[in-house]
Amino acid sequence: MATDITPEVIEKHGITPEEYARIEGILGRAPNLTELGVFSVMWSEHCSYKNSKPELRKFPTEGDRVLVKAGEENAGVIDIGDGWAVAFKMESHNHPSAIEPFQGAATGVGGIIRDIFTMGARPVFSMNSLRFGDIRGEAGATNRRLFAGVVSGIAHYGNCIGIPTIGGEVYFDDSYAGNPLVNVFCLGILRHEEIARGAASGVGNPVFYVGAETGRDGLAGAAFASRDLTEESKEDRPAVQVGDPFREKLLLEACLELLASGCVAGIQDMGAAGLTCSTCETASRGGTGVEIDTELVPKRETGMTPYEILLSESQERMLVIVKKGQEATVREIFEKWDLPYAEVGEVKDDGFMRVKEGGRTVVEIPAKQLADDAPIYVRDAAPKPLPHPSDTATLLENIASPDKPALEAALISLLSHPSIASKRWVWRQYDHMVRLGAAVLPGSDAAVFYVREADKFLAATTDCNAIYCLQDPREGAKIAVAEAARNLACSGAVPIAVTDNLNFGNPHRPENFLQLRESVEGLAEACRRFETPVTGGNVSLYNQSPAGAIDPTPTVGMVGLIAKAAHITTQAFKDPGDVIFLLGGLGHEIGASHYLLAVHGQKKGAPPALDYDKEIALHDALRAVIRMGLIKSAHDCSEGGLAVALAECSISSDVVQGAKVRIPASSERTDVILFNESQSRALISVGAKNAAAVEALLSWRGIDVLRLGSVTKDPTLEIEVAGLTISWDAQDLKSSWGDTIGDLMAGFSGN
Amino acid sequence: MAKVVVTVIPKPSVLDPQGAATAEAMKHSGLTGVGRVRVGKSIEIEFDEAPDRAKLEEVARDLLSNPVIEDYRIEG
Amino acid sequence: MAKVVVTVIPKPSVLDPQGAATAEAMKHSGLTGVGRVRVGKSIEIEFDEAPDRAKLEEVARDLLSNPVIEDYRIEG
Amino acid sequence: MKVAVIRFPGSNCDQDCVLALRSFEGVEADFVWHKDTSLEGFDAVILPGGFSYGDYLRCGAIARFSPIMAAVKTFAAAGGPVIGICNGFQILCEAGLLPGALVRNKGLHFICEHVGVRMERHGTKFTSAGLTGGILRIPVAHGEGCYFADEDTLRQLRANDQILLRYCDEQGRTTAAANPNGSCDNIAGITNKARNVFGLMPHPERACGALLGSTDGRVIFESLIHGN
Ligand SMILES: Nc1ncnc2c1ncn2[C@@H]1O[C@H](COP(=O)(O)OP(=O)(O)O)[C@@H](O)[C@H]1O
Ligand SMILES: [Mg+2]
Repeated sequence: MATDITPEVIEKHGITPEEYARIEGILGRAPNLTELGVFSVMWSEHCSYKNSKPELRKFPTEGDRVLVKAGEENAGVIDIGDGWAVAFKMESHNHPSAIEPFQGAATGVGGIIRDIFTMGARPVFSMNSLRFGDIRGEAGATNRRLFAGVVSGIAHYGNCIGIPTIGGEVYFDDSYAGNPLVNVFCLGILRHEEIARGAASGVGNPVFYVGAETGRDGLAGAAFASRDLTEESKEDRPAVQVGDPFREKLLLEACLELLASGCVAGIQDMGAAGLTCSTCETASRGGTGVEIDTELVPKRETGMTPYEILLSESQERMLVIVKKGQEATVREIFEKWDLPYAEVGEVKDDGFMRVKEGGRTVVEIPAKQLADDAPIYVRDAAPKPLPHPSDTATLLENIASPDKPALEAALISLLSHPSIASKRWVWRQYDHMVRLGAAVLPGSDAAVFYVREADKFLAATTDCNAIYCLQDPREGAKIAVAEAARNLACSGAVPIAVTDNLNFGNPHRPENFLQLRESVEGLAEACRRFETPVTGGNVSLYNQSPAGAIDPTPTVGMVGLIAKAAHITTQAFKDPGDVIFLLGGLGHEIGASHYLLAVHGQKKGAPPALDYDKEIALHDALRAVIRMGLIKSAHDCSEGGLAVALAECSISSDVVQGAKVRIPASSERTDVILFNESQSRALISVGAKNAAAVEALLSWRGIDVLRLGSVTKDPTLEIEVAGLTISWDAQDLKSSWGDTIGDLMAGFSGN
Repeated sequence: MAKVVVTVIPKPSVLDPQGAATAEAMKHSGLTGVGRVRVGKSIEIEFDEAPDRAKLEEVARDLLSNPVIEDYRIEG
Repeated sequence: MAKVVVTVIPKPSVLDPQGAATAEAMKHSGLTGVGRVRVGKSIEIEFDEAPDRAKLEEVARDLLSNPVIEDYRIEG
Repeated sequence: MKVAVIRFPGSNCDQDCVLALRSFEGVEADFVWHKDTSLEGFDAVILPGGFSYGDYLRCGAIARFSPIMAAVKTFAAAGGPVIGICNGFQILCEAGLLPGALVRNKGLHFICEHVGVRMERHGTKFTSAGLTGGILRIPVAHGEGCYFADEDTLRQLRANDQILLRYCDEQGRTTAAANPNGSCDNIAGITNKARNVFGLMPHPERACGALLGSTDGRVIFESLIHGN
């Protein structure tokens, strides 16, 4: 295509005049249109992190267990002992899901799974972290449609490929209306010696293309993901890709078989920016060059130009660099799995990414500069906003202290708030039992998965309270990490590493960039304190709907190890007569709480403050009593505070348990006592015979221990506080909590 | 009583794995000359009275199909 | 190049929850007079040459549809 | 006993079945690739769950044309025991080895959860180790598990005691509420007339170890292994 490179064309590619000058500098000439396209995707935020790299560098990435660091490869790799390792990562598919929820979410799952098996790991489980606008009422119809579509898209892809989806989170808030967040996590298992590299090593080695034929899918999707979501984006038709989980299943099995056969020199998935990204990244990592011929690429459509072929985002494709002489084995394996494949080029020594169409050279760019010399921008951050009030008096100024009926109603409103209500409607649609590893099913603090091949128990969770992050991004981010670690501790696990997904608005707006920076610094600091290096993740900026930027959402995915099956602990109360303890005190911080949001419709105040020493002491204490086999359940206090945590303990398993508790006198208002969200707190239940021992042990460890009462046969939750005795029928609580989402979603099948 | 059939079919440019799989299977069962196959939905709607055409058009576009990946046609 | 459309529709006796849900949704989006709705498949097949009719019948009956639950018709 | 676990492209419970089978004394379990054509030397065959050929067109519709299916038919015709689990059940129906069909769940959603199923013993190879009326807690995981057959077929199934598993509540009542997918007659599993081909939607292989919350699935494999 001899379109000449006008300023308009350059701008249409999202390339600034400065960037264009830089391109001419690198090439020593003007780029042709195809080359311009290649630069535009490689230098988009999605691929180059040009707006976030300086921030990402703040993350701790070192650690005794780290085998492959963040950024080195598609995903980090972490040692779990006995020669085994895990590769895991989180990725976002926010914008595609806004346009076509089912396929957008499905292809997101496909993408993260490829990132994992590209490392030579067998994917063993997935999780997902989702955000939508409010799904209630007339106004919620669009959000319900998006929610239903995203969930069935994730189910469709994950269930079909046979990788269990064992956990995740879903929050609803109107800041996400029209711009849902779809962050998907996948973890794979491998032997240390099985780590595969995405490098084009070995000059003269043939380069194979395998997987789905290339079509005009998602042209410029990477660029698309790096722009604001506007009304026009709905017209961005080509950006929608359709996933084929069946193909991916064949690709997954074939690639693992191929890697095991020892004939692979390098391997790289084709994610965003497809063929472009994979050729130039492998060349750049290998310090070599790669030459491919677009005429050899398997195609789904006729008349495709090199530009279209290079920028296509067709799914379920991989680039494999094969050790010369072993081509036959490769062909045999791909044919066994009925996969389209072709030898499309070879590794060169000249450092160029060179693309030919037949004989004619259409792209010739120094690979390293293309991959690594994207401009880096340090955007201006707005000056720090004034801190929000944190003192109870100011926050509750116009809120009368509730009487008994009001307190009864408040707990119901909290439990039936979609963000707190049971997510069974979601995880019931996910096959979470395939592969026979789900030792703790969805619905407890963390998912626990038994990796049979390695004989290891892994615990995993995703967390982020975006209201906290909105009110104070740094503190909110710290709490996201702390809560993840707390969830793992409650399950009996020791955290080993973190992946994160940074979801923010347009970074050109100083207030958004401030949120990004503050969040990253908060995450980084907390990850250092909890000794969980960041193994990788993803940045999604430009999450704006016409209504404005989303609440800042730095999602944390954390993985931990559980030493023995016997240590696996869940949140639900087990037996009548067991004694209930609250660890970490009654707390008092009501700012940014779900009580203010769900009951009084206010997002305001400073989030609770995190005290690392207190938090870490709690985790160590929890693990200690768990290892001693002294406790029967553990659950952390988060959204909705003590009262919601108590209710969840009694209703979150099939067998509903009652509880009778008495809260010691306190100077705080009853609503503050019941619903404050002060951090570093957990509820545990203990067999009567061990109660004294546990109490002594924990206090000796300096934990603030309160004996609240006991689990009861009679299915009633009874709380005595400040002279009031409030009681709820546990079955009623269970239905307000358990049926809310199903009822709201009645009639929405998602596909 | 009117009967209307809305056919929803994946856009030509959009990947249709189901269509591809079906084409393969048809070839294997010995049918020759099979080219491209696309699998879509056929939605048969009975109406008590003749439907409001404009409304029907709107429903076919916004509810029964997804304009981002599918085309539709209304018969009857 | 011939084009054939095979339409596969659930038998009246088979329950069609998707059809029922679709009917509901159509009513909610303000389309009046909607009666029974059934959702089936529309399979569009391109042939390089005119297909062997007998074989096509067979394929439509044994592969494209399942006689236990579905009826089919061939057009074009 | 030597059991063949067939691997279709898109099978994803194949490993799980082999794992479960190997947890039994004296059982050998091996994969058989769908492109193979012989079941020589096997005493039983399992068609595992998954999404064979992506479940495109209809669940099991394409898999039934796999080369191995001819061998499965011969094996079944000769009286060899064949079990189809979930997608395997769908394939057996599509292949005409079992009557009826499996259609989309009444609630339209994919469902993954433990359900109760009541076992009708009827002295078959697949339930002999259990008790008539015994209640098993076994997971289901399917989007198209609603069993359908016309009235005659259902009448015959009842008349010949071919219905081996029905969805039920804790008390063993086969109520509508206990029916997760709208199956006719709460049917969760059936055999052919000859009683050597068994199809079921629940996943017994997922209920063979305490770690996973239930061992109720073992009775089905025990029956298969120890015969009747
Ligand atoms: N938020 C983040 N924190 C740490 N590392 C990140 C983050 N975002 C991206 N990375 C790392 O940058 C590299 C490139 O990210 P990405 O483009 O998402 O990978 P891919 O090309 O596989 O999509 C990856 O190694 C990823 O882990
Ligand atoms: Mg990648």
